[in-house]
Amino acid sequence: MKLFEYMGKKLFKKFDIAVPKGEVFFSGEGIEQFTARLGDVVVKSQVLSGGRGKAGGIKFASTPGEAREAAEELLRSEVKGCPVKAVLVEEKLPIDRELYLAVTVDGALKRPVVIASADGGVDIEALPEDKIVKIPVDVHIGVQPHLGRETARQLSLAGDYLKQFTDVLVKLYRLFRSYDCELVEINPLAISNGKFIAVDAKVTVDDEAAFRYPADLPAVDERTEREKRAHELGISYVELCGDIAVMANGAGITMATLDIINHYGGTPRNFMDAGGGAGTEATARALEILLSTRPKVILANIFGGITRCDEVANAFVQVKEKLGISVPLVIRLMGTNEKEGVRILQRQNIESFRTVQEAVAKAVELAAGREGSGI
Amino acid sequence: MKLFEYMGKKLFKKFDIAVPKGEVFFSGEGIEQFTARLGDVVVKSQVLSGGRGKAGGIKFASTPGEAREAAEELLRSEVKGCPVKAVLVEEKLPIDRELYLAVTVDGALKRPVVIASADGGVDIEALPEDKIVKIPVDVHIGVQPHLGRETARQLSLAGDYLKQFTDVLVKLYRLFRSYDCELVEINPLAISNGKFIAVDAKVTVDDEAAFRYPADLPAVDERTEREKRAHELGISYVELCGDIAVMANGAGITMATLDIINHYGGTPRNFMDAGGGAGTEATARALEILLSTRPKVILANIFGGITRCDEVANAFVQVKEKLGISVPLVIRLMGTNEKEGVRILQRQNIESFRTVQEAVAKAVELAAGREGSGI
Amino acid sequence: MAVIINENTRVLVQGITGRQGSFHTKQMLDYGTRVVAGVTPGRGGQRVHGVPVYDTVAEAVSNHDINASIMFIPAAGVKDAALEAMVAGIKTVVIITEHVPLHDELDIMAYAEKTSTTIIGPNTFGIISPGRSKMGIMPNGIYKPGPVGLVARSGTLSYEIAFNLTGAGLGQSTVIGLGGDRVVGMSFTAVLPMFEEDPDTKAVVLVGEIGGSAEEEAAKFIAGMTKPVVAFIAGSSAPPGKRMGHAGAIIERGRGTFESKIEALTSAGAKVASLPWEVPDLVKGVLSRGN
Amino acid sequence: MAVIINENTRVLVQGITGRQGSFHTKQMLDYGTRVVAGVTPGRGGQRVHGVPVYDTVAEAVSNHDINASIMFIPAAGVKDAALEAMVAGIKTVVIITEHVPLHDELDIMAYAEKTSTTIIGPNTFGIISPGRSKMGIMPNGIYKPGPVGLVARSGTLSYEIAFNLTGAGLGQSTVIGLGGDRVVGMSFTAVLPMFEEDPDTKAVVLVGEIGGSAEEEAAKFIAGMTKPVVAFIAGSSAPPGKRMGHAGAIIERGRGTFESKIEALTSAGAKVASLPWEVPDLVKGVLSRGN
Repeated sequence: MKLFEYMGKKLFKKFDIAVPKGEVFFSGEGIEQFTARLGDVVVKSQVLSGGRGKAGGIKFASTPGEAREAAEELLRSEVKGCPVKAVLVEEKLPIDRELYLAVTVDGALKRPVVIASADGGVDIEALPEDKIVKIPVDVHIGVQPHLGRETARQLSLAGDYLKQFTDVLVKLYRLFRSYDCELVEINPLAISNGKFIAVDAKVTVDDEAAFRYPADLPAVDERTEREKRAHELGISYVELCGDIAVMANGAGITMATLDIINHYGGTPRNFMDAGGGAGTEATARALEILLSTRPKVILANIFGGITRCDEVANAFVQVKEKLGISVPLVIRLMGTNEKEGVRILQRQNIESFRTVQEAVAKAVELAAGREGSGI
Repeated sequence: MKLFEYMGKKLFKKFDIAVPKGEVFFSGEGIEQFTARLGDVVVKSQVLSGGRGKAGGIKFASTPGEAREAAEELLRSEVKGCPVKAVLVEEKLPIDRELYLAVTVDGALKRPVVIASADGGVDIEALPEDKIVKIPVDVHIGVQPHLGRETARQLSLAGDYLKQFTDVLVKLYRLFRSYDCELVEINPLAISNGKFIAVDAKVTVDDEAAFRYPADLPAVDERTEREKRAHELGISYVELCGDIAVMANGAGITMATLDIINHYGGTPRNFMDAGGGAGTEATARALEILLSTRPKVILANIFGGITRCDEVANAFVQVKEKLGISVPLVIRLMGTNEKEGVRILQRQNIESFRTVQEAVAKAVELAAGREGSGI
Repeated sequence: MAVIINENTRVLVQGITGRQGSFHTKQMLDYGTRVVAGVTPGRGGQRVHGVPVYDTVAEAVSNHDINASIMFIPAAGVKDAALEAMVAGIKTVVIITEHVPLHDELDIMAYAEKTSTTIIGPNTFGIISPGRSKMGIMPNGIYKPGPVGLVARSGTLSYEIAFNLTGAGLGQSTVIGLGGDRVVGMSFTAVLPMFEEDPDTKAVVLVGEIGGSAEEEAAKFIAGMTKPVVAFIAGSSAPPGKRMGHAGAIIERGRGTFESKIEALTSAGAKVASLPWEVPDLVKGVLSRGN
Repeated sequence: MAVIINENTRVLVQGITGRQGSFHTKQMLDYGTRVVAGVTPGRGGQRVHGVPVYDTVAEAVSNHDINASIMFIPAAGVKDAALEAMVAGIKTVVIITEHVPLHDELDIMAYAEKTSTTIIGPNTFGIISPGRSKMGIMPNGIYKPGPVGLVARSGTLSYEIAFNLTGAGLGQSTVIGLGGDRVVGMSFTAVLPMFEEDPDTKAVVLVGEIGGSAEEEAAKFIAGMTKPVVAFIAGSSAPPGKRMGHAGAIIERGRGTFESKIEALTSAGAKVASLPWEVPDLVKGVLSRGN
């Protein structure tokens, strides 16, 4: 779950990382009073996509009236397709320097990794490798001050800057671990009047750790209703633009199924990894999500491991009986309890295939000859 | 630093470990109001020595008037030589079972160790080894629930008791680590109406970590003025009953010096390990502490490593000039900057020896022929 | 021989009394796996399909000679269970569970490094040495013993390929699922040297997918291998920037793309299949050339 | 040979610009120790007695071939500095500082175990292989090369004994101070096998004290040693139950007492001195019998 900037900054404050004086507003109400004491301010739309500055999502103001006006304008607008529901109004600081600092996870090393650059304020992906310092962290000892000193040294920070940088990093790592973060990023980490201050905040927490989120962690949900339902079912679901709705179990086989649809000239409507071990109920609910997208064909590619073919077959029967499925179903069924599954489908006259080639070829053929209709 | 029971229980509460309903009182004032709602209560004198029950430091009461009376009586008394300055008044709980649970450090394993017994409420030292479960902890992973389950299994706890026990242990370890504890002990850890509850609390925090004690950690100082002064100087100091005041640098050499005094028929007045690297100032202050105990002889056994002999010699000269030392001084000086040290002492006509045999023999001889007089 | 597990592997099942644990214990026993004990806290003394159940791993290892554990444990309990196995000295741990929190995975892997434990997973189908032993949830029927070492990031995709191999008469020495999460125990670069050393393995099939740089890392090792490698990479049709499920398929800096992986593997001398069912023919090709 | 350090040991000094660090760097250089670099954050680029100073250990090891570090660091910074040395790959670390917090010592030792690092101390005088190298704060003049391996829990008491040995014409192969704290890196049982293996060492002197069970543990190993052992234990006069300084001399359960240690060592075949100055004669006795 990505957090909005203002939420990330609230966490920064909790961990004693300095942020500009600011407040979040969901309407123009109160902005004039707040900015009366601040002088020049910056009004930042609270959206989750990057590059909002270039997209017009950040405005500057010199008077309280201008600030309110800028905020109201942003709150009526969209940034990269996302409606702006909140703005963060902050003091505008004089900036001496901008650095980059983040903690995330390196899957290859299986460790957290500190990423830093002396060139902040720009897209880190755009920086050449030699401008980026990466130092892995052993979770058994965490970020000790020496790791901060070594990072700072590689960034050519000295004296008091070295001490301040180390302090920010130690705290940022503590936040990273305490809140199950996938990423904590400060870009830019600015030096203003000689002090380090987090001018932006990007915090992504791990969805899998939701069951133990600290009570003060705000909830952000920017997903569509369908995506929410999928998430509640523990399903990975991404909407695409084609006409064959796809369900498979396992990210790899789902991806390969899309590849094969492509190969046969078809177009997938979605990516749906129903996961391993989904029972009848969960599979039925997943199937309902697919039906609601009104595809031309539904293709299920089930290679049963922890998933049992009979339970999947029962789900199809259940949904067919409950909703009536007018869209053609193409089912590839193999693996655990395959025979039982095939028998259940046969009883309902649903055709199943043993190889993915046959199933995909059939689905693409059906989609080519048919308009989308839904339930 | 040992904490009083009521302080330990405050920490237990902070870490969500159940304790009996109770309150600390420094006089009888308010006890009647507090106990009015409680029924039978127990009044426990707050002293640091063990075995206070047998020593008459715990009383029971059935009415508020009795409770106040018991408290006032205890507050006028001494337990094992310590005046009772506070009492903890607590509800008296029905006890189904008593267990023992502690976390401390095993120096040989270099790890924290969980110590538990199904037979609590008694002196753990008195229990046979086979009644005690000891499980070392790797600080890199801490006490995970499985360690609690395994400990509980070895104590033959099952079902809900196993879960509750694990919960208490996980929290107790968290306290142990968060507060730099040398020891956290619950004896007895009682089961009352099916719930685990800490009936006593023994918490010892590491003096060496004082610089980072959490702000809410209370200070307990039961030492004599002399011991306090010694502690402030970073000196290990224990008062004994003989007439030769001893100063050495290093615990081992100090102990050996006492052994040698014993061997020559003398008696030491104290153990004083002035530590390595003490400079002139610190040594002079240490010497003043020794003088204040009015010994017959002062014996310093200095084998200079990190300690420099010249600095020690200067300290003796300084104190001699400032206070005038009428007690005979016997100094053994060897090691780093030995020659300079000997020269400094010679200038002031203070005799020094090169071997510990000579120095101790001389000190014992002087003590035998002299009454104590002090400054 | 085979790698990691074989007929001498004595297996513990953690979470043996649960629905999945019980079901797959039966499947493993049916396959011939030596499941010698199980653990479920509070269920000590029971038996599951004849296998004795203990309350803790420490108790199980004190009663049986155990050298590997497979766990069917809910995600929230995986870290505790994995650490329990490692503390008890078990050196091969298979974690089937998906949705394990990322930081728990970091903690597990750090302790595995400290204790020199081989972790397979989380979010894996497990490992099978056909005809000898299996620790996992893969269907029993799709494998047969033979010369192909198969290592995959994704479960069901590897079933597909194993099934095709078996259908083409190509059996497997060992099949390993690395697991689909961002942080997993074994990587291609840990498995490939084992296959290179294993006398039973004559060729290796690597099944990867877009995202991360594991395949590029693998290519570096493949370049120096004496045994032939055939690869298939899923995700040729994935739109860039979209995250596809738990595979962590985020396109990163030119690496991690379908094209960069194909390029790295091809340059290293691997034969790359465009579709899953092309794998057997490519394997036959490299095997005949090798002999 | 000697043990742990010798003339080939290339030493880093952490905290080299401080009062103690600078003083003892000079002492070590004078003794012949190969001090190749120092570290003090913020002081990189300076020199101390000709030794180049760096800001971090990582920087120092990237510029020099370093295989041991000694630290003169205030107690509150020891954990960070020791971990820094270990993270940088240094495998022998000597910690002189006293008053290090107990939990910091636990953290240091856990990481030392993980990284297979030898830690000497904290609260030690260090280690010296006379005539070859020293890492520590011991006076330079009291040692000479020879056949006696000396290991002690306490610093100054070991000086006393080394001085007596040297005075009696008995030089030392290596002298090691374990450190006086409750948790320290090396124990008697870690050092004794090294002396047993070292061809330069013909006899071992063990200097212990009351409290803990380290001497009793040592006795178990001594029983199987081929080389003779002479021991001295401080604390014969200590009143039971009183804690004497940092030695952690708390009398525990029949072990840890003066009597239990003497009994264990004597039973294991060690010769036990009653007073420090008896040690040399006992060593002469066991050496002549051995030849």
